[in-house]
Amino acid sequence: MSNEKEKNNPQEPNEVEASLETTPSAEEKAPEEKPKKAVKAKKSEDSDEVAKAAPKKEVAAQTTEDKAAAPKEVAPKKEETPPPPEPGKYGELLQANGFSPTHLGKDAKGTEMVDIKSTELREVSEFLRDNSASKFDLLVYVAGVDWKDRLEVVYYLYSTQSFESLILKATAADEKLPSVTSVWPTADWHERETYDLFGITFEGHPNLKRILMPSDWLGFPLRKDYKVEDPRLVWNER
Amino acid sequence: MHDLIYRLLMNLGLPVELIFFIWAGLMFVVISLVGQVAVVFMVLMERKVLAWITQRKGPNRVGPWGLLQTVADGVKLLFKEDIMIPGQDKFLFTAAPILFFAPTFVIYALLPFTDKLLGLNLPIGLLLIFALSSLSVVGIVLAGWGSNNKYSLIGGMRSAAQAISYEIPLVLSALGVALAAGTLNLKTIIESQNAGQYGIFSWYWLSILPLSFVIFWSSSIAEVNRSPFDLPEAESELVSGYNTEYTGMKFALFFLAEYASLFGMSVLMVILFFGGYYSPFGGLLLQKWFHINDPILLEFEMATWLIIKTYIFIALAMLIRGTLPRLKPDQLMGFSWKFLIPLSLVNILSIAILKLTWIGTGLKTIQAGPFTFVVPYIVAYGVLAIVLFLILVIFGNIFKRKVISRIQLQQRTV
Amino acid sequence: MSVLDNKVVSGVVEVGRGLATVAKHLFRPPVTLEYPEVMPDLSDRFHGRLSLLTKSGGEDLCIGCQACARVCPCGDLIQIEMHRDEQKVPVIDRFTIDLGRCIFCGNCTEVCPVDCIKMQDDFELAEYSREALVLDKYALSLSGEESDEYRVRHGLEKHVE
Amino acid sequence: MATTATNIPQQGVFLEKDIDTNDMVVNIGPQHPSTHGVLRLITTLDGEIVKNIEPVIGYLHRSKEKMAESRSLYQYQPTIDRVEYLSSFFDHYAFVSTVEAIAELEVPKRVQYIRMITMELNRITSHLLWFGTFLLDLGASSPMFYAFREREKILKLFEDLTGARMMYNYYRFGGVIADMPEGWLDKVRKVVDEFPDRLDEYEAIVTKNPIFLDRTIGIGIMSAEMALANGVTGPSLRASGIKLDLRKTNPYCSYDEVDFDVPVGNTGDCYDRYRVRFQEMRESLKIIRQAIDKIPGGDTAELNKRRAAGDETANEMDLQIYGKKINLITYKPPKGEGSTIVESPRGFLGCYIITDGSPKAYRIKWRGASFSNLSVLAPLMKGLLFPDLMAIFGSIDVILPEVDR
Repeated sequence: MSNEKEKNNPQEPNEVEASLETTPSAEEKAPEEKPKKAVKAKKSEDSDEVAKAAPKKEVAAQTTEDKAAAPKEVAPKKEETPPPPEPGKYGELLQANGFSPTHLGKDAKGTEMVDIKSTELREVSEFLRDNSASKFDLLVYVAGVDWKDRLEVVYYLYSTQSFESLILKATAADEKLPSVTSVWPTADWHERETYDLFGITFEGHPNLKRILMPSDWLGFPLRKDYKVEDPRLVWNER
Repeated sequence: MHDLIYRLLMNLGLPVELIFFIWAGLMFVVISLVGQVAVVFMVLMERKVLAWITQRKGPNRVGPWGLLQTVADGVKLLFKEDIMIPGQDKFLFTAAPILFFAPTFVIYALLPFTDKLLGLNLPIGLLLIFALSSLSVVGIVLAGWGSNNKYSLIGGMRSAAQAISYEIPLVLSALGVALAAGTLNLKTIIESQNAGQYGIFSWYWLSILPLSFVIFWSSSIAEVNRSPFDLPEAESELVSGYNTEYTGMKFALFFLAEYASLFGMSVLMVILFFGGYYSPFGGLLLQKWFHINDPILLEFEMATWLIIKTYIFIALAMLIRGTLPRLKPDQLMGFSWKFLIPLSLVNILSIAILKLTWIGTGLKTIQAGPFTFVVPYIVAYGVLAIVLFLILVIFGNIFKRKVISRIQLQQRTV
Repeated sequence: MSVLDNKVVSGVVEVGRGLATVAKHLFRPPVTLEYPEVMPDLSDRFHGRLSLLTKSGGEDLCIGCQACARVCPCGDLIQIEMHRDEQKVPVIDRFTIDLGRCIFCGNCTEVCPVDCIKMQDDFELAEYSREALVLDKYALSLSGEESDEYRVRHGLEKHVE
Repeated sequence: MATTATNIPQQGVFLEKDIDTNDMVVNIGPQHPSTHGVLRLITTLDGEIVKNIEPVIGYLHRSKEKMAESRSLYQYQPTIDRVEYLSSFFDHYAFVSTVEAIAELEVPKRVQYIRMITMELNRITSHLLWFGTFLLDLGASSPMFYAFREREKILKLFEDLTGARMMYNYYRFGGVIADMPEGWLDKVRKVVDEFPDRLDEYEAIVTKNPIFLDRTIGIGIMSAEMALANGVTGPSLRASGIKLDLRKTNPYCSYDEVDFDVPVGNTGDCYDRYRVRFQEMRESLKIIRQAIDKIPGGDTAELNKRRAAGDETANEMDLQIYGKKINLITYKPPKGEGSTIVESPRGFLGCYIITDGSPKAYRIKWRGASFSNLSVLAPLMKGLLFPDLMAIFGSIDVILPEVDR
């Protein structure tokens, strides 16, 4: 267990960023391809850095392909100086009932996203399931996300009454979150999976053990700092 | 030919008892050889029939039309490794296939394939056959226990329960035949079916004992562990049931014995209900239509009729195997104890009544004739209907749940 | 009584109906294809063995752009080494595909800018060793005539120099 | 041959005992004829009664989510086929449509209809395979062969269209890899036209067979509340009486332009699950027929003729097979996130993608319908008989690759 902990300590942020930046450059190593495509590709590859430097000028000059992408490119800027996204229907509902959600706008498919405090998670879940205005009686999935500096858990809820969905997000402080198994029994396996792959402990879970990986596996594979060079993974050396 | 051998033995000056044994042994060898060939052919036939009803071709690589497929399989099984896993009871594990195999083949010695091709013409042949056929379940239970495998154990226990349950309706329905014919001797049973001279109409299955036949057929399929009663080896639940751990020759013995018992049961059914070795037109065709009285030719005809009738039922069993889903153990038991056994008791009762009325007419065996068609149906099955109705009134609650589920079914929306 | 009757009667009728339906198939021709004798009728787009088309004269068509290697989901399955000669014409030194690890997804054929790497309808690829499944350029390349024939069959334009 | 004297086993009916006996733990799987893959069920048996059951999964875990971290989106796409290999068009649709939503790519109408036809055909193949194996689990062998015979015809159609029978890799961001081959729609129509007769044949063999009814009616009753609480979706949920079909409630693709019904059961037992799936095949046929009639541009041969004749209307956006041709090798979707759920043959198939502006996805999460559907097995099975396990397991239609991913 102590070994595991060591391994799971997040890497130094500098190191992580450095490794990120090497990935696109690896793509550029390849020699040129079909001339037409290559030009296009060059543009789209450059667009990333260019957009950061001088977004407004470049956007106009981009091809149609990048136009669609351009507004999204601005998004990271927003994160630094966040103009708060408009509160959605369910975010307002939560706020009106004494919770303190952070509105995150909508995802690409138009599903409302709400960030909630991990301490409130179970109360919010129960409220959303039982409240007649929301009635989210189906937990579709629980997904973990490793943002390198924090672990986040995404709950996708669906209502069989209004046929609407809602994404709840909660940050796992100290890699811990309250379990929602008592609210939606289906969370049992989903939380086990999230524990298995991300190492997030769900407090109050009846049977929190590995589900997909072997029970003696070391480390949590979907964390960004997980070393794939683990000698145990290399079982089929070519 | 029989006479020749018989006379030869007599001339050697041996005591009669010894001649009897030698004769029985010889016949047994001949018949079990016939049985072996029949089984080998049946395995191929099963695969072919199952292939044809599913629009496939079946075995067609070994020999012409795949005729030698079973032989090749047999040879393969002979040379396979005989695997024993730790924890098995070696003695029981080895004894089980033999205990399963032997009784099924001994039965052949008692079955009259023709007039003379018959190992032992015992006056209690029918009884002995049932005694032997219920022995083979010991083999299955031992195989389940000795295998040190949980699937095998469950399979063995299921088989024991099944054999106990289905023995009763099987014997009770055959008892109807014995009552009607007034004997337990198989040859006499065949002769008494031919006595009516109406061919197919004077056989017991139609003229006198249709209910007995249905009961016998379904319980014989259960007795030989065929689908839909193949619970001891239900492959979707128990992998392969009691023979999960068996390989090589031991497995081959189980495999052969299963088919051998199906063949034996089918022959027995033909003997009891389908006029045995007589043609469907009454008597023997060679004798009746062509006036040939050569004994050897006549015997060939007898054997041919018997085999044809037997294979019709085997083919039906194969068709059933391809079509019907498997029952559950509780349903299997229920079918026997709550349906077949009461029904066969009623059946026996009605046949007894019939027999009593018949004895009044002065005949010892019940024969099919113009008279039979009227009397038995009115007397016996009239009584049967009344008794059945009474049983339903008394034990009606047995069926209540079924009725409910039936109503549920009718209310389905999809 | 009547309900029970229904149950038994309908049960017998339904079992009979099922048996009859199954027995009906006895008289239908088998749908089996006896494979080694009868080859399956494969469609034009079949994902079979990978091959390299050549020009009509038999010269390499591949320009060594690495596009196929980059989109391959199996990592280093396609390996290409090339250099350019004096006239800046690409020369392929080495082109190997490890068919043993290929998943026949067709990504490489889709991105090839010169329509060079293509899939044949050859699916019998068993070999005695894994090494034999690593095909080099000569094993992969079709002759000029074969390539032309392939292009005609698949509605591609004949390669004209 | 009718089976009369059986009844609905109820919990506790057989549990009466005074004799001191031990429970038997049977380890069903990972290799077992009816676990449909590699699933291990640690079953505690009291005679034939299942007292407890604990599914152990993960034997087929191929780390699909981890694989996405080391592959560009386009490189990752062929491996999606293997998430759920019986209906991989749905996986592709979930993936592709999420990326399309993130990148705001336009999808031509013709492509949507092609996707709809292929998805519905795929639903039929998946249900056919379920039908065959379900009946095989119950002990009937021929229906499986008949189902596979029909499935083979549809797989042949897929081979004509995509070049592969199961691992299609056909959808692309904003389009499909290639237009339909000429005459393909006629082939589909032919298969679709002769299919109802085959379905009737299956029904003649199975639907009212007394043994089948005894094996399925009243077995494994899943109430609507239980189903929802355990996250059961798809036909299994609809059999419990909840009319929830994403194609109707949250229409995607072009499902809002076709007319079809959502079959619903009312008891939630094995028989209802069977009926619902069977009706769904008929509804899928309905959808395919309408889609063939409505597809913009009609058959490719026609379209090509119009194009050759210089008809400009034949080149408009809706008749294209790509909304916008993108360079797949270096394609970088913009930063964003999106989550899609589609109605796969087994239920909600979810795909959650976070992109960070690089060619790779930052995170891809797959939500397999079977994953949640399998988790309901243990509560469903308690107190039933051992053979019911196979009936229930077969009827909830679990496919293990989707569970383990």
